[in-house]
Formats: sequence, C-alpha cells, structure tokens
Amino acid sequence: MGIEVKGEGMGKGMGEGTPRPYTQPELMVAAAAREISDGNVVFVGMRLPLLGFQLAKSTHAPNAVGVYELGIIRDSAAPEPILTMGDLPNLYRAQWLADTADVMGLLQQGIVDVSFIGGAQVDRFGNLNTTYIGGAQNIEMRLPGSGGACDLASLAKRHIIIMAHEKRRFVPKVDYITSPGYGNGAGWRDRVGLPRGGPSTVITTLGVLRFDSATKEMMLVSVHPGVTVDQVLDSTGWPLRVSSEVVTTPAPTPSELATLRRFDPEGYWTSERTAV
Amino acid sequence: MGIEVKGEGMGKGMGEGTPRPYTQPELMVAAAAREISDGNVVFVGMRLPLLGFQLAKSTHAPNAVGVYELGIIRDSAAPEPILTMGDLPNLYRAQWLADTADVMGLLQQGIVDVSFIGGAQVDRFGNLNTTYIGGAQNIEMRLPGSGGACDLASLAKRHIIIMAHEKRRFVPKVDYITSPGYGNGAGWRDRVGLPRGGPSTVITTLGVLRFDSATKEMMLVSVHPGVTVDQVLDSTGWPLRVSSEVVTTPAPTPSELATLRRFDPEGYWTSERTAV
Amino acid sequence: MPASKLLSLAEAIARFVPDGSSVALGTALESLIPFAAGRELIRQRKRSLTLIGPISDILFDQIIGGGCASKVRAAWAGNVITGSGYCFRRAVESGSLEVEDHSNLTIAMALRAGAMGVPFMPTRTALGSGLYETNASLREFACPFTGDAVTAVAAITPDVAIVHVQRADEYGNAHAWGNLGVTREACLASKHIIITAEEIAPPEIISSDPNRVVTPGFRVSAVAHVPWGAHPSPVPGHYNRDHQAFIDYQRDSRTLEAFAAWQARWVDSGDDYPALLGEARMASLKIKTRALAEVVDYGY
Amino acid sequence: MPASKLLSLAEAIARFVPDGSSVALGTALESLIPFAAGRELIRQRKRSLTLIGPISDILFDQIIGGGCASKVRAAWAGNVITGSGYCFRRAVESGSLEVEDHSNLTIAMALRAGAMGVPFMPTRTALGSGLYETNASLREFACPFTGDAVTAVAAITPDVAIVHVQRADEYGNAHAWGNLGVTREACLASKHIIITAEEIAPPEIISSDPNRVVTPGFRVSAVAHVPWGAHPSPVPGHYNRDHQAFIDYQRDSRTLEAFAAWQARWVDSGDDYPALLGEARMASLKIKTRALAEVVDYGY
Repeated sequence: MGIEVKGEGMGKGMGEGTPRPYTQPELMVAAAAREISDGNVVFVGMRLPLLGFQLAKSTHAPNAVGVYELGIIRDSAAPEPILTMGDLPNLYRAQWLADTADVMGLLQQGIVDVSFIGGAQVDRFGNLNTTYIGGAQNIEMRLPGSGGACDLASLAKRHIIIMAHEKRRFVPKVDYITSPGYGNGAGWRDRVGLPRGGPSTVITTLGVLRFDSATKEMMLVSVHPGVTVDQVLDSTGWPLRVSSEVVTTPAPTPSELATLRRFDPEGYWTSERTAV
Repeated sequence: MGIEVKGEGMGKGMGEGTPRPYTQPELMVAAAAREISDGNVVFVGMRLPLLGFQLAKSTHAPNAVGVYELGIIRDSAAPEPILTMGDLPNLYRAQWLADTADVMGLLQQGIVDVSFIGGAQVDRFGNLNTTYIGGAQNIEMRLPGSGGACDLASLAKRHIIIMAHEKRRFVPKVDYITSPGYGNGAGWRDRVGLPRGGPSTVITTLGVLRFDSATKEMMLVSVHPGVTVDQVLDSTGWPLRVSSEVVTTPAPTPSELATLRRFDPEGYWTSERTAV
Repeated sequence: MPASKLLSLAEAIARFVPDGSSVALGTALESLIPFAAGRELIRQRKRSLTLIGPISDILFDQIIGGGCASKVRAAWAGNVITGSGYCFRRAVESGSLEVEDHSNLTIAMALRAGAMGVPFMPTRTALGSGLYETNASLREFACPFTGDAVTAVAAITPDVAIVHVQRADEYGNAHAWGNLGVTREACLASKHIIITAEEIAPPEIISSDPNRVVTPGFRVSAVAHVPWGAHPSPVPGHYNRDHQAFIDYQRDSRTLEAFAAWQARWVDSGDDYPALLGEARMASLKIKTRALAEVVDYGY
Repeated sequence: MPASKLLSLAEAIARFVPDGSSVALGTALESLIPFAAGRELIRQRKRSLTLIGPISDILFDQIIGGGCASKVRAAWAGNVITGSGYCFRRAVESGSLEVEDHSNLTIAMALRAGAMGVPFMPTRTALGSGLYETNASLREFACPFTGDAVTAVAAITPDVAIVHVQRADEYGNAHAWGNLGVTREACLASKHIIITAEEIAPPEIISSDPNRVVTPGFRVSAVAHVPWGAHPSPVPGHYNRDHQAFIDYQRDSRTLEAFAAWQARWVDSGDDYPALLGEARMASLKIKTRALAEVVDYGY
C-alpha cells in the first residue's frame, strides 16, 4: 500500500477506543484555525484548511480575508457547507472573483500572511513532497503534484503544514521537494533566492511542531490529548527534537465544535474515519 | 510657431481655392481605409484612423476587426459619431472590453495585420518622432509622446503613417525615434531585435508613399488630385525617391463620402480647416 | 457577419484536435471543466495528446485512462476531494506518460507568456524546489535590474484551448462568470479555441455585456452546444458540483478493469449524457437559489 | 465587518497623498479619469508628486499646471482631441518636470510587474527606439530560453492609485465597467488605493457580482463619493464625454495667465463641481439610451 494524500489505509495516531467529544480532524482544524490572527490575509488550501479558515473567520478572526488559488477572495464564510473551494457557495458574495494570476500576484508581492499545505512526505527542515515517492528519477509512486503548494511555500510570509504523523511520511530527507521548507537548514532559502517565508508550524495527527529559529529544524512543542511524546518520536523517521516545555494541544471548545459542524455537517472532512 | 500633432498653423498642401466635392482629410481617410483588407485585424489609432476603420468596415472590409489600446475590440462600426475611441458609443456592443494588456498581447503575438500612426516628424526610413523636437538632450519642443505608437510600430505586421506633408516634418533623420520604422535602412529591425513589421505606407496631405523593398527608403507612389510631384519634392526635407509610375490618388467615391459624413457629421476631423 | 462557427462537439473535436495536439483544458481549475469534451476525446480515440492545465480535477485522469495522452504539463493531477488520480498514477509509474511538473503560478505564467507574445515570464516561485528537476520550461536567471534570482517560465502556446462557458453566440463570443483561473491566458495563448456552452445565445445577449466576454470571438474556431458539458464540476448559474460522481470515480478508476467499465458506461455508450445522468440527478444538482447580479448599463 | 473607509475626497487626498507621493491616475486611459481627484490635488497645493499612467488625457496637464508634479512616468500627455498639453509642454521645456517616457505597453507591464510582485516584465516593444534614451526603467537583455532580444521593464509600485468607478461600497469594494485600461494592474501594484465613485452602494449590490469588482476591497484605503468625478471624461452608465470641455481647455491652458484663470474658476472656487457645471450641461451629457447587460446568476 502506498502513501496517499488522503483516503486509504492510513493509521490513526491517537488513542483508539478513547471516547472523545471531538474527532481527530476536528482537533486539527481547530489547531489550524488558531494559527490565523484577526485581519490576516490567508491563502486557503484544499481539505482541512478550507474548514480552518471558515472556523477562524467565524470565531476569533472576523476580519481575516481568504484567498483561493482558483481566483477567489472572500471576507465571509461561505453560506452553505462546501467540500471544495470551487463549490458554488464559496463563490456567492465573494469579495472578488478574479484570475489565478491576480491572486498569485498578491502572494508573490508578500501580502499573504499565512497559508496551509498538506503533504505526503515531510523532512526535518519542513520540505514537502507531494509529487514523487522515490524521487523523480526512481519513481515508486506518483502523487498529484504541487497545485499551488510550491507557490505558497515559496511566497507566503509563513505557511502551516498539515499532515498525518507516520514514520514513512516523516522522513529524514524528502525524495523530491515539491514545496520548499528550509532546504538543508538555516540560510538555505536566502541562498536559493526565495524572497521570504518558510514553514512556521506543522499540525499532525499526533501533535504540533514548530521550527527552531536558529537551526530551522522541526521541534515538537505540543502533543494532542491522549498522545505521548514517545508515540510522536516513534512515528518520526529521524531523532526528533523535543521542546523543553511540551504542552497538550488545547481541545476544540464546544463553541468551536458547534461552528465546525455547521461547515461539515456530514463529516466529510472531519469524521473520525476521515484521513487527513 | 512649433510643430503640433494637430491644430495650429499647419499649411495646406493641396491646391487652395480649387473647389472639390471632398475635403483633404476625407481623401486621406479614404486612402487609409483602402489599406485595410477584409478580415484584417486592425489596431486603430487616434484621430483619422478612427474614421478610416469605420469607413473600411462599412464598405469593403465588413469582417475587419478593430482593436483599440484602451482595451476595446469591435467588429462593428460604432452606432453614433465618435470623436475619440473612448466615446461611449465605441464601447456599445463591443466584441470585447478588456484590459490594455490583453490587446497589447494580441499585438505582441503578431495577430495584428495593420495599424495606423500619426506623427510630427518622419524620416526617409519611416522612423517617427512624436516626443522631442530637437531630441531628448536638446529639447526644442515637447510633444505628447508615444501612447501606443511605439508598440504599434514595433509589433504590428505593418503600419501606416498618416502625416501633414511639410519640409519641417519630413526630415532626413528624426531627432528622436518614438516609433521605429526601418532605423537606418534594410536589416536594422532584425538587428535591434524587433520581431516583425515596419511601415508599409505613408499617407500625407500631398500623396501616398511606400518603402522600397530592398533599401527600405521612402518612395512617392501617388499624388493627390491637384498636387504635382514637384510640390511633394519641395515639401520633403531630403531628395525623395519617386516611383517610375506615380499615379493619382483615387478620390473618395460618393458612397464613401456619404458613409464618412455619417461618422463625422460635424466635420470635426474631416472639415477642410482641420489639420491632420 | 462572419460565418457561423457552430458545430457539434464531435465535429469540433474531430476538426480542431488532431492526434498529437497540445490541448489546454480545465483552465478555470475546479469549475467549468470541459468534461464532455474530454469524453469526446476518448470516444474519438485521440492519441499522443499533450494535456496542459493547472488543476484539472479528474478530467486529465479520464483522458489519460482513455489512452489519449502522451504528455502532461500541469501543476496537479488527481481527484480534488479524494486524492490520487489512479489512471494518471498508473501511466506515470509505468513510464507511458511524460510529465512536466508545474505549480499553479508557473503554469499560469507560461500561458500568460503565450498570451502576451513574449518568450517567458518571470516569477519568484519554485527556486530550490524539485520542479527544476522535472520541468525544462523553468530556468533560473538574474533579474537585469536587481540581480535577484528569478525563475523564468517559458511560454506555452497550446494548439487548442477547450473552454466551457455558460453561454456563447454562434460566432464564438462567450460569457463566463465565476472563478476563471487561467482561462483568459489560455484562450489568448492558443492557436485555436473550442467553446462548449451550456446555452447558445443570440449575439445581442453576449454583446449586451462586453466586459463579461472571456476572449474575443474572432479568435475562436468552434462553438458547440453542450448542456451539462461541465458535469460533474460546477457551473455558476446552472448546476452545483456533483460530489458523488467524484467519489464514485475514485472507485471506478482504481483498477484498469474498473476504468474500462466506467468508459464503457459513461463514454462509449454514446453522447447523450443528460440521459445517462437522469432527470432526478440533474434536478438535485440544479441551482436552488437565485442570486442575480446588479444591473449595469452600457448606454450612451 | 471592517471599519468604513468612506471619507470626503478632501480628507482622502489629505490623508493618503502626502507631498512627494507617486500617484497612478487615468488608468482606464480615456474614460473614468479621476478629474475631481486631480482638482483636489491642485486645491490642496500638493508638491513634488510623480504622476504615473499611460494616457491621462488632460488630467496630467492640469496637475502639472497646478504645480503639483515634479516627475511624470507616462506614455503620453496631452489633449486627446486637440493635441499638445500646454502645461506639460511648458514644464518640460523649462526643465521643471522630469519625464520617464513609456509606451502604453511598457507602462502596462511596469504596473503589471508591480501587481505580480516581480521586479520586471519582458516585452518585445521599443527595441531600437528613443525610449531607451529617456527611460532608465527599460533594459535590453537576452531571453534565457531563446536568446532573443527582449525589453525588460522595471516594476512600478505607486504609493497610491486613484481610480474612479461607477459604484463602490464603504469598504472599498467597487464595480467598474467599460474599457479598463491598466486599472487592475495599477490597483494591485499600489500601496494605497483611493476609490472615487459616482455612487456609494450597499455592500450587497457590489457583492452581487464579484466578477465586476475592480480590485479586492481589503486593498483599498479610502472611498469618496464624487458624482461627476470623472467629468469631462466619459463614465459608462452615467455620462458621455464632454468634448467641448476639452476644446475649451486647449484655449484655457495655452498661456500661464489663461491657466491661472482656469484654475481660479474650476478648482479654487470650491469643490461644488456639479453646481459649476450647471444643470443644463449635465443634462446634455447624461446617457440618453439605456443598454442593460444580460442577467447573470451566482446562485447555488
């Protein structure tokens, strides 16, 4: 079985059988939403980030603006549940319906505060592979590719990675860099000419990780309720650095959950069985 | 008195006092219209070309398409007289209202068959100056500048120059190249990297000139009714080449005149007193 | 008036998409995807096509499954709400399909370079990324003013763009609305344009709103009337996205056998797609709320 | 909802156009020219502005005549239907005004480079022309793919774009229609945007048609309600071009004395421009025919 961006055969990281008032994806969406500050310009990616933006917008970030690669800008949540950014409710009363080039221009100018990217493989410096498992010269598996992810990773002020936390996905070095993180460490982005940015946070099925400001190496800062640090270390393909003060990821509040369930009433993205 | 693109103190070239059923500008517009073939994509400039396109479109070139630098594409004549391409009737039922960049893209791709440019100074190789009399380092007079003219001259498959024929305007070498013709002669456009094009015709107040295919030098091919070759030579600032078979410019037909007068009923562009 | 450009979809594809063509499709990304045209490409057994586009949802996967494509120049190929595209995956992993990997920005700029008639466009994306390994259309160079590292993206000028719109007249003038992605660039960059339209409208309808026109009609080669021509993708003003069709397609493309059955049922059984879909399904997808744009006036 | 951005024109100009600003104006070329904003710049005695635009008709001439500008980066400055702009001519010939000479294509690409966040745009125009003598923003270089000679145009990022539109809401969301020239690029390239609008509309009017929006409202700094704000240039849906005003201005700008009288009458006498124009003149210019765009539906 190969690695899919979504859907097949992915293990659950969090303690199975423990009844919780929320699902694992709901916890992750809530964590993603908290990465958005009020007034932020957010480049909204596919899947969970769609919900994260709507949740933030409806709770603590009412003045956030959402930018979508299809050529959509919204300053309000869509009026009906959507599964994808192209669903017609996401066009209804948009602030602007434009061309992909227009919204990419905003991104390239440096106007986008934060963006979200999923991935199939990530390494200790936050480089993402969503294209070739095995690498381009030795293709073991072909994944869908970049879409806008390379652009978000290259050009947003910062980006957030959302991933399933498994050893085969958290690898020492990705087979192919679809979306650049910090390359081989501090200074790399400057050296290759990327104008700004880099990953700030990785939200996984097990916890939350950030990057050491000096070395640009990934570091565990938070574990989800019921998850141990050892579980995270066992699910990571390199000796993961752990913050001296690992906290527990805050659970979604009842109000966040209620809002979230309005946006995904059927649980397409947020049911317990849904892979990230 | 300086040189103006339009309006002040310009001499009349054609035999004054000779009653004609048409004005000098009407003759020139009719000559311009004849340069448009059916189905041509025409980049339409300001002033007389506005009328030339409408006349061609309404007579022998019903399938011509007009492209205007404002971001307008028309496949029909405007429904009411217009003085300028931005007049609202020129927007009404346009084929496309777009951005300047879009129509410049058509031009740059090489889709535009013919365009029209006016000028204050022209030289034997068809270079036009509409910017600095005296040159940029020794400004005697500042004229309005390029607008789209440099682009038309650089990028259309061919362009037509429309000018008052006076010695101070027909100079051996222009003081400043606003709109490139053939530079210093054959091969120049290739050498500087212009992808195509060049002036094919100069329609003046006195006659019609074309360019020698080998030397790219301007050559008189037609004189307007009542004008002599000597008059043209006297009004040209270099020893002008004359075709071995100079003809008389055909007068506008009654039907052309009737059409033209519908487009300029007040004679703003085509009365005898109007300078080109 | 020029001659009418109205053709059947079959005739338009037969005439303007010879084997070996490079074809831009799915230029609005997730909506207005010309799925009917894709099925017609498969039905006519087109071969050796190069598919060009940013994100085609499952359209590219279908055309690849049908054996029509030898190369893809795209940012993404898969199934937006389920993940991988299996036909695409099989083709790449078996070595039968060449891929030029783009990002949305690089493919947009490649088409814009074509539209603008310049040999390349500069961007600041993809520096340091793997895209340089698998895309010869990208080249790093120094900005002539600042010296900054810039990614040059070579122009793409497709042989034909196939674009689905809400309405068009028989001369190729077309209205599209919603998110348009790279549609404008793709049309202007392409040698031929095939419009598939939900409705064929009188010319006066289209010319009533020239700002809504997607590309000038004189650049269009053919217009085909294809109601439901973008299903299962959404079409503003007409129908919503048919999520179930995308979920079903994940199952129907997972194996070669499943795909063959899908093709037999949805493609080779004929071209009366609305009948295949059925009234009930169409009714469930039709837009339920109306949200009309405020009037604008082009009078003088 | 964010805070309202509705200001008087005087306040908007005072707050967002300090002396020394670079200002994009006249971005739709011959229509929707923000003449009221230009008069306000003169009235407030702005100094050392850099004026940016393709063809401003007589707007740049007026602002230059008012003594507000020290530099122009433009393709053309004059009076479209009469020829030269006399204030512009005097200023250049006396050496008080610096000019960066563009063509329409190079200024469009300079602003597009700004809008796209890249340091330059490539074009194939102007090679061999005098523009290279008087425009340091142009540089010839070899295409990294083809080796062809290309003109690189350096990005322009104005401090502020002033744009006149048909209608806007108080949050900066605005509808414009007609020929838009370089308006989209100019807005996206600029640090601030001031919208002047014929009508202030409820937000639901603007959001009813998001494809008609000229730039996203979150990028806009101020919105001013200025009926007749583009007179004497035309505004689709509102009024026709006032040709006589352009002919009169030729006379009124021919000498310094004439211009001073023009400024006293039309600028410094106050800001009730419709009253200065008079009912009869306004009535003669108002659009006489209605030509409404066909309905579009954004329902779901």
